[in-house]
Amino acid sequence: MKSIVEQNTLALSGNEAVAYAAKQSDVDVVAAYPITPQTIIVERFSEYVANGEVETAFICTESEHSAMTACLTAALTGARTFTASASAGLALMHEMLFVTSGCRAPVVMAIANRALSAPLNIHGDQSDSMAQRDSGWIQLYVENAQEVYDTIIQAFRVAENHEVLLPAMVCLDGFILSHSLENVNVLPDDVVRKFVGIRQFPNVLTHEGKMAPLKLDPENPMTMGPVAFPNYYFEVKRQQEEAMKNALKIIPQVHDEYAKISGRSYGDGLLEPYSLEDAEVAIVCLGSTAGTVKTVVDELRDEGAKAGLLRIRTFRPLPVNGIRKALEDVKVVAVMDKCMSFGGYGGPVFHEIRHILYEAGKHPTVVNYVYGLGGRDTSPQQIRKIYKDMQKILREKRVKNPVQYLGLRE
Amino acid sequence: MESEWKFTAKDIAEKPDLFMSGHKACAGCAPATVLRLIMKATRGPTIVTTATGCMEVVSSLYPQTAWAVPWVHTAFENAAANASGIDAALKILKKKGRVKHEHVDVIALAGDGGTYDIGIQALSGAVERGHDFLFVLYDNEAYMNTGIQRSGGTPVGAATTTSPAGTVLPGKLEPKKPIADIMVAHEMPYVATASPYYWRDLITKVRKGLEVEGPAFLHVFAPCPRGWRSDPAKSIELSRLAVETCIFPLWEAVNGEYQLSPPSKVYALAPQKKKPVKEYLQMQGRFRHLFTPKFEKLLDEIQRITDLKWQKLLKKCGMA
Amino acid sequence: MKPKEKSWKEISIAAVCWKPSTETLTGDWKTYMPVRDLEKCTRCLLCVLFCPDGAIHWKPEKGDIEFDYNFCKGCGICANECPTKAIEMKLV
Amino acid sequence: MRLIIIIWEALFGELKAVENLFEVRWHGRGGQGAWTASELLARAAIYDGKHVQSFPEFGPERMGAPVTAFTRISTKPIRMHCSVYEPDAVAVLDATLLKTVPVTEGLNKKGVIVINSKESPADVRKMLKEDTGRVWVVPATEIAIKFLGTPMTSTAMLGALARVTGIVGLESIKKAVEERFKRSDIVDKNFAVIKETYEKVCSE
Repeated sequence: MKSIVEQNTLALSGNEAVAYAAKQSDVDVVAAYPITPQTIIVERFSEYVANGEVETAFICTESEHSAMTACLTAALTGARTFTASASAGLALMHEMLFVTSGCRAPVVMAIANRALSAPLNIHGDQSDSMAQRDSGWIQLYVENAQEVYDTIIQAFRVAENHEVLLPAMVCLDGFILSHSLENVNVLPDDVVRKFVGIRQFPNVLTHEGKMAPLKLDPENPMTMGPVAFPNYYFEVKRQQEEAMKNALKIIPQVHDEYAKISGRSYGDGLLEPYSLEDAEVAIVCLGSTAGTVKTVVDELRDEGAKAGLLRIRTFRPLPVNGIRKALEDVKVVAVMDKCMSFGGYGGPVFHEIRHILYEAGKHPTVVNYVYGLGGRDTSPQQIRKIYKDMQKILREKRVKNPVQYLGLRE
Repeated sequence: MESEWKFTAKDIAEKPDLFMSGHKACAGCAPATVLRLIMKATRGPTIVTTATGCMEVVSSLYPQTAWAVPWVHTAFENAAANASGIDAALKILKKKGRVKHEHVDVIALAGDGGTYDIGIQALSGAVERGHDFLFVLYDNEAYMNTGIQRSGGTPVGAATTTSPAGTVLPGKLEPKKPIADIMVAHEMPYVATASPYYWRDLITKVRKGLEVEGPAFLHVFAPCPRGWRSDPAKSIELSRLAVETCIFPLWEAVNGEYQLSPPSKVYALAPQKKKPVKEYLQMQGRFRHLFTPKFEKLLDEIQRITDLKWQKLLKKCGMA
Repeated sequence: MKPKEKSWKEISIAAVCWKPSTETLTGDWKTYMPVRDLEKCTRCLLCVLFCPDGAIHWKPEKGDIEFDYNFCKGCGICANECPTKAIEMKLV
Repeated sequence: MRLIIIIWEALFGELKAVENLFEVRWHGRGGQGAWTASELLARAAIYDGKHVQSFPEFGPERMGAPVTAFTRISTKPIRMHCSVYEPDAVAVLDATLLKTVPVTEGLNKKGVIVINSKESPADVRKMLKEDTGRVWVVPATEIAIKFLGTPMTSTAMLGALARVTGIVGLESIKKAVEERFKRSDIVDKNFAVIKETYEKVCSE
């Protein structure tokens, strides 16, 4: 797919790519708090502010709890808001994450995935964002610095779409992507500015009996964030779930519109199949490890093995039909989880994949590998081992141990 | 309750290091010296809790620890909350005869980020609840552990990585939050400020804080060569110059009554001895942009603010 | 040559640290080291108090101090604060 | 299982991705510029139209503590997101690391190792724990102090490595240095260092 605009190539780390995209997206308010490994995002953005390159109110709050609070209230006041966090910081926001999605505030947040304490660990795994998968936030996981740049820009359009109006998390693996310099082709400022546009507000019926734009505005007073008794709370939540369903439609639309301009696409925006058409054995995973898997899949294909990959780009809302269709003819699937679900049976992505395939007529044998916790590196040899295990299951038609730990000293 | 223990250099040097060698702090780290001196001022069984930050990370890099006393870290914003839990547990267990020590001192340690900003909520709560603990703020004036981002303790005009000196903005615009005065406003029994160069004054104040029944707050100035872009050998000298320029005056407030400490009383009695702030600022790269034509006027502004605050302090100490 | 790291079954519960920091000889971080001129030194012990790494020990039985180069990081605070300029920082 | 892998690699050469990929590992101490060198090499390779990756080994680095950084350069897009296990070249910014850090670990047999040292290549080879790859030495600290007045050896080692590996040209390095350091006086001094180590680096 050819790009229709002039783009130049920059050498940017994942963090810098996020900050660059945010700079071009005409953000009104950034309220953030430093936490490794996202700090370069807020540092770079503060330089844009100090050098007058953006028109953004930059609030260095005294905690993430207050960072999310400030972003929420700024969004409800009509501002386009952006922030970034990770691990313990995201956990500290937990209470406010539910409030933000509950208030339908389209805050966009970059998460540099990092392990949760204890013990303290500053390296990358997905335990932090997985722990927030039910918070009502859209969750997009990227494979490299180029994709995080493209996805931050798309996230504003998805979050602010009137049929969605939900906050969105764009997750990039801590250090592996956030601190790793890669080639990033960037669009011109005016093209991005035009793409994200100015925030529009749907009309809502206010207590004054009139329809008015959904925002805190003395012109049209309205009450936001009220207490809801049992007679109405359930309805509000079901309405919020409808927005998530709409996002399944809106994310591909925004993705395709962006692809026409940039020349870059990532599957249909929800899922990216790779060498999956006739694959007998396939890995399902999210984030940067998918790049290493693609490298190994190419080698296995050269050696005649029918190996493939399904990369999940949108984890919330979960593209159920897309996943069923993509894995229909695969014989054995290994789901990779960079997160432990303590006391559960395998990791969170494993739970989702297995149960949505439960009633699908034809479906593969599904096993699980928990891997990479606390930033432990995952090498091509370890990926090869997973495919070797799957081929053994295919031959022997039995699974000795469906949930395994990859790269752990047993 | 003036303690009879006179603190000679030999007494202090002879006491074992409860904050041990082998910690991973940078060369020339004044917070590390501050922690060593504080741990030399302990008077008996002591439990220490630390907020996330440099001194926590460098001293507890699993599986190693630099703490010779019982020590715990749980998160960033709750050092004072940790201390509250420990203090309450000690009291109830003692009541039930399950803790043999007659008394256990509890010390909570946090950096400026963990005290001025994210930790003030827990600190204010713990003080208001009257827990018996000493809260020590080691103040290196920015979030050094995560890479020198600005905090509420960062002084005016200082460049950090989130309040950089740009072509438009000259580093941090807002003044340093008067955290010690805020704690005095809590009407707590003991609040003091200290600096590692004046080691005897520092150790005396730690001892007074421990002997107080109830909460005590000690604000210790702790230069950081990495974050201040200063020569590692000059960290202690900077902590002296900060007092000599009255940028960081030493005082204590017993039950709200302010009193200048000897090292600062010199400049109240003989104002001509006060050194210009320029002498202190020029040694630090974080203020380098203030010595360029574009931002030079901010130097005089810093001198003006420093003199103004010094006069206000003298009034509070009844010496104006 | 690195000691075999414990597997998850052998480590203590709740990540309680099981080694003192003194096992790491931070001394090899330094490019400069303090050298003392015995005549000038008055044993005032300021260097002992100010050293961030506790790398200068007071030996009462010998009535003198001792530099511990296993832990000294070569920051130069002792040399800078010494009242009689008895300590000089030299390249390692 | 181990045996199978050894035989496999003996027959087909170690598991190196098929596209022409060149991997470098940099060793230094916190504050010496190991990551800066890794980044400059990557930025230069982009000017040569290559695909790159540059990343440090992430940890709470403190001034003086040992650190490592990595650069990948390839003719094809690099999709791997994992550490470098078998570098083609290793650069050591501080020879005191040879005592404690296994700098030649994983260095492939045809690889090269460039060490900042005044000693001869033969004497330096004695200090290496494993004797693999071809040893090059360059007095980077002296050269850095001569031109920059500080023992910052990132650009010095970049010049030596560029010469030894031929992986990137001096012209592209100059553009990368300009992009990174911006101020012309700093750029000129650093490029003088690069040209000096480019000549002075020598092997057995």
